[in-house]
Amino acid sequence: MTSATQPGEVLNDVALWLRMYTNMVAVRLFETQVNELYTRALMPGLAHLYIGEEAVAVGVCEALERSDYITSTHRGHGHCLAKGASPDRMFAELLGKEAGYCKGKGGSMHIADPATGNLGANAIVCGSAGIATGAAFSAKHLGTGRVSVCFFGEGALGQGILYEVMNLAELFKLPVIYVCENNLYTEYTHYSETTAGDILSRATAFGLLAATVDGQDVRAVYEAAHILIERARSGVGPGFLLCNTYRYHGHHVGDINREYYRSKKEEQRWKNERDPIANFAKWLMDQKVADKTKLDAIEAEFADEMRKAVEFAVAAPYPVHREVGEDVYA
Amino acid sequence: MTSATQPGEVLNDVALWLRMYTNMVAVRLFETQVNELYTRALMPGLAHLYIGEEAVAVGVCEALERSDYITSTHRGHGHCLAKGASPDRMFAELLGKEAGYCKGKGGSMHIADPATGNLGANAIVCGSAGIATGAAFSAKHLGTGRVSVCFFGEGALGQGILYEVMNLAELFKLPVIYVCENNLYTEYTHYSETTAGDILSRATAFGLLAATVDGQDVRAVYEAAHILIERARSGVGPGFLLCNTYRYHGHHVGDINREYYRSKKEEQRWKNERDPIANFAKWLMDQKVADKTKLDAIEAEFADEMRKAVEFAVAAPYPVHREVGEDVYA
Amino acid sequence: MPETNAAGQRELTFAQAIREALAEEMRRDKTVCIMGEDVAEAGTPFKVLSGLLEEFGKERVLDTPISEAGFTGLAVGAAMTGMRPVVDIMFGDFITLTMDQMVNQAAKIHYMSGGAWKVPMVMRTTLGATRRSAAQHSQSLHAWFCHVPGLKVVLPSTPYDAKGLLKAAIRDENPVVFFEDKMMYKLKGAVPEGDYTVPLGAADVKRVGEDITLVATSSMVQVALGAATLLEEIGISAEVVDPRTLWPLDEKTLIESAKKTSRAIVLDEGYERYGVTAELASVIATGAFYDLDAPVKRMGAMHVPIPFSPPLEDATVPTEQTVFEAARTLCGR
Amino acid sequence: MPETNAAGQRELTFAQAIREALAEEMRRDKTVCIMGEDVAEAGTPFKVLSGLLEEFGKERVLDTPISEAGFTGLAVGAAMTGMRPVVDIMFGDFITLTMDQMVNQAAKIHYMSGGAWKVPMVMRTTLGATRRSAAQHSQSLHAWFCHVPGLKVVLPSTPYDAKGLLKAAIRDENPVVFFEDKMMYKLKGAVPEGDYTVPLGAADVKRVGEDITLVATSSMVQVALGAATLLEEIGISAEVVDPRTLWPLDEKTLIESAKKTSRAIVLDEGYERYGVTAELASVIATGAFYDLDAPVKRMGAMHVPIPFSPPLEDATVPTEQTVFEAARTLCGR
Ligand SMILES: Cc1ncc(C[n+]2csc(CCOP(=O)(O)OP(=O)(O)O)c2C)c(N)n1
Ligand SMILES: Cc1ncc(C[n+]2csc(CCOP(=O)(O)OP(=O)(O)O)c2C)c(N)n1
Ligand SMILES: [Mg+2]
Ligand SMILES: [Mg+2]
Repeated sequence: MTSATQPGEVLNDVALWLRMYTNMVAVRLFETQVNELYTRALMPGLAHLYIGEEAVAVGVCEALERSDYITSTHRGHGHCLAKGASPDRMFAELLGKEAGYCKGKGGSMHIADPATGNLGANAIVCGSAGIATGAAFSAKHLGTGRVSVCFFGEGALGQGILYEVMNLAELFKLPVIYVCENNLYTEYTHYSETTAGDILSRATAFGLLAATVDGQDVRAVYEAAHILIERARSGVGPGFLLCNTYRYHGHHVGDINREYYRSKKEEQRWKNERDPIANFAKWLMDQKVADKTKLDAIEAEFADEMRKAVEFAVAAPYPVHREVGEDVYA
Repeated sequence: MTSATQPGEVLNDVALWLRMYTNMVAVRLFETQVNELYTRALMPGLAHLYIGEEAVAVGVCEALERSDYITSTHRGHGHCLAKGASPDRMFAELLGKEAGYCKGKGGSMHIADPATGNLGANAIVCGSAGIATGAAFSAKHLGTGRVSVCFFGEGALGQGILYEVMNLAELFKLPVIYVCENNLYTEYTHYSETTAGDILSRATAFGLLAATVDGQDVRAVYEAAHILIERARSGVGPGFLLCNTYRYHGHHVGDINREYYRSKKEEQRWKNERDPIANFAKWLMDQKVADKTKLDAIEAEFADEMRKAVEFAVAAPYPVHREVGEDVYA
Repeated sequence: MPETNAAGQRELTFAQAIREALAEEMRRDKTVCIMGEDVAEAGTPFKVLSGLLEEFGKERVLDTPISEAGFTGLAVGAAMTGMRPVVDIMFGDFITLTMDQMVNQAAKIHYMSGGAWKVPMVMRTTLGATRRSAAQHSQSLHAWFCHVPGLKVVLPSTPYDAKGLLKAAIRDENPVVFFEDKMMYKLKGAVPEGDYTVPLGAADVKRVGEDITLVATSSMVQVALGAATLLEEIGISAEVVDPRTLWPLDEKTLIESAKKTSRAIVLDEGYERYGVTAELASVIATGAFYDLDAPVKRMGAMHVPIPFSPPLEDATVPTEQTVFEAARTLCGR
Repeated sequence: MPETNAAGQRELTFAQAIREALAEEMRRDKTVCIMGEDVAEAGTPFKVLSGLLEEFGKERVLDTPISEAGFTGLAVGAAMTGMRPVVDIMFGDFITLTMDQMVNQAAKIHYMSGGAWKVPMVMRTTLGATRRSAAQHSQSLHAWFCHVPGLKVVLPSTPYDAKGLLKAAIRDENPVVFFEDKMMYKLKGAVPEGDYTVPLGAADVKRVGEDITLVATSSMVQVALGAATLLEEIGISAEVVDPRTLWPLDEKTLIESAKKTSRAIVLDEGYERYGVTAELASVIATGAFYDLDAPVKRMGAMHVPIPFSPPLEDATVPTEQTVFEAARTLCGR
């Protein structure tokens, strides 16, 4: 995504809306291909799909500059794409190919890309909270004006390091935003079974400015993120953004029979009533910003791009054997 | 200390007050001897004195049964004594003698005593938060009706595990009270430089019932502790008690020149105006519960006991060499 | 459902053996309980614990938040005060988060208290690569715990051993860390019904041989057995010795075997450097000094973070083929 | 104030050498900063950093909360994005709290990102017992980090090496863990003024000898030198080799020395089991296999939590006398 827009400028808003719509569609189509790669047994290991949560990554990243930093999670494809990465090199990474963002060494859970400020996805729950805070430390110390965003699932609220770094961020007034994606489940357990008290208070207790937002509404996400990010950029201090959302698929692509931890009805309700893309499409049409033809064209264009990107990745070669011993030390 | 009193019963209250006064005096006299042992170069290593903070340990432990559990810190002599340990075996431990509570293997920072429910002092800041929570877990699971108290300095607020276990304690409704002794300093740094936001909110955010109390007022500590402890015992859930207090001496016995981190004036003010023992003595006399002669007699008795306990410890033998390899495995 | 093998013995998978050990111990002793992430309804992502919730209920099979340090610490305190908790750390890579509770607390409490308190708990966790799970879900970090006095470290390599060792671990009065190879959960083997234990500290000769000793742990035992079969084809008779517990360590069995064969390879899936292979090789090099015909050869994981890409990942771990070749070279063929 | 020794060289204590290295690097490179508990006004409890706050200010010498995991993680992110943080972990025992950030993050980021990101940070911490600080303030846990690819591990044993190695560590593009022996802070030695570095990966022969090799790290180097003096009196000439960095490891120098003398003792203050002595002994046993006249002898800390009681604590660590005796036995005297 490119530079952030000032809210309130109508023309820009239209461009912004269409960009966010496009990006959400791109994420969903990307993930659909990932699922297919898995089903076709072309993918080594597993992957955690972001389908259903697109508005969070897209809304937040739209409020960031390209040079701003993000850290991401095991469910990280959406963050990565929304921050500007290319699908072809991402697919290549998912398949362990040399052309991937990490030469195939990282895989789905570790995609990183300095060009778009992506400090990396992390397979340790809450593992990147320190890193995101440290990037904000550098930004402040070096005076770059950058902001850092730490994406994490609500499961990460269980990890003590989150509270350690929120305390540090507030003490040092660091430009970092902690974005909690509450999709209701940590693997196979409802978050209410593992999360006592009140989530937002866990951030405000440390002095952070915190807000809750409907994570299925990309405009709401963008606006809240924009405020927290620009506040942080101006040096006031860190923020915390709780986005209520839902993952449509399993914890990972192999998690097919889910009824022991959540009902099909619940899943259906979110898909039918709260889909971030469908609802935003309807809104865009209501506002006469775009008609169905236009939106369909966007989808068709990206469906094609994703197919091509997958083909590229499937055809791409694996790293040569000697690569295994390289990049251990810089 | 022995069984908890129901507040409001006057006769019992008098006994309770005198017991608390006596115990505070005992702690202070114990610590005075520790300082002297150090000055006389009789003590191996260092020790962290509790002088100034006596009302916290004594007030809280008075509200506990003997069979209830406590965990303690590097500044742990006060907790240990208040929970009922004997000075002689404590001094022996401080000197590394076989007669000590841990056969000399633990030393000042690790005194433990199953007979009084003392799960042990801990030299890792916040290192015993998990242990205290686990003891409460056992109490609940085994139906013993016991309560567990975790003492810690405000420096432990920096450790993530505290938030992890508060969350667990609230989820499992465990009978544990986290007692934060805010003596304003973590070693050589004022707590305000290391503690963002609001301390109490850090506990309420996780759903705990939390209270602040003047840690120099033993009756206030006792009353607040009593409420939280009995609430926990009845199964409602964990509590958090913030006690505002002050340490008169250095971080440890060797910390003599302290003016780079706090002024002599500040120290003097606490000693003169807020001493928990002097103020309580005055109150007891005002209430006609005891006169000066009586209070002096208590002091004299304990001064004598402590001297004898020190003599015992100094004369006691070191463990024999073979002890070094024992107790590694049970 | 248990199957029966050719010899008429009941067969279980490695995962079933673990589950049976837990179920039997939980029936025997009400103070045994299980806690960890997704252990209850889900029965862990590997489904190792399926069914335990149903039998023992939520009070004894507890889902925890993602707080490895916190619930490990809780288990330490629970163990001190009358429970026998079995903590589940989903991937061995996450023991990083528990080191303070395990090393500064669990391991030391008995000693620091002069024997006053004890900590009878078990931590179950995993090791092993080649699942395409990349650098943070593939490590075998058991050497760290072996380095720490006060802990015991168990690495079963068969369903039989898994059941017997886990029962022994649960009954032990000390903190025990129990490492399970993820790739082995479906491995089948004979497992007797009912109660038996395998003592901690007794190595097992998994295959008798004359020409070379392959000391192997956990995942590497099957690799060693496979290599031994290949070696047999070229006339080399390999003995496979499985220490089963790395602490306590049955030095004697290792040394006797190496003395007998005069050649040894040590195999372990942890990193080769500063790890288990170093200790075992050093023990053998010293104990069999005057009998060895060649230096003890060490084979562990390559000194790189585990890569995701399949061809790279496969290159990081010893295989039947690489062990076969190393053994052949060592035997001068 | 620096003193001058008999040879006219400037002398500094070990602590002063560390401070000078930091000050010089901070002057040279604005991205170098220090963070940790009580590092600013207090200059750490050991006063190693006194004066740095005054010269470099609060922005570059940062007091942190007692959050070892948190500020280590912060340093990892800062290192990735243009800073060169030096993290202070007051006691080596507290690295338990940083293992996830160091091992799953710092060590792996360069590799996992296919070389895209790097983590040029230094963690300074301590090791060593005999300060009567008991089990949680006396450990020497450096073996854990040596076991982890992606990290470098440095153990200086003289003021000269401390300054040169620390400067090299700060300039290194990788995460480096730098272990300082607490008991050595007051040790004096010649330290040149101004800039020099000691390369990571080069062992140093601290004393030339013919009859036996004493490989020693950190605190054990002085012990080995003391033992060598005692040995000389009975006509045994000991060579003392200090690897200086345990990773990268200068195997060649160790092996050459052992080949020359045909006998070796390996000394390290970490636990003997599954630790540094195992690796170094194994490297020598293999590399000098055909030259050794006796098994390599390992001497590390006893396999017990460090006891508080002085006579017990003293028994847990090798001393000049115990090393002298072991060497004498090994040389058959
Ligand atoms: C420290 C750690 N513990 C456990 C895991 C295993 N694990 C992977 S994802 C996950 C659940 C994460 O839930 P959440 O943070 O809500 O993210 P979501 O998957 O819902 O996006 C768990 C427990 C892990 N990767 N890291
Ligand atoms: C994990 C850990 N980090 C650092 C230390 C060193 N240390 C010992 S006491 C202390 C300060 C503790 O302050 P506080 O918790 O307020 O307790 P107080 O000494 O004031 O009673 C520190 C940093 C430690 N023991 N453990
Ligand atoms: Mg979730
Ligand atoms: Mg304090």
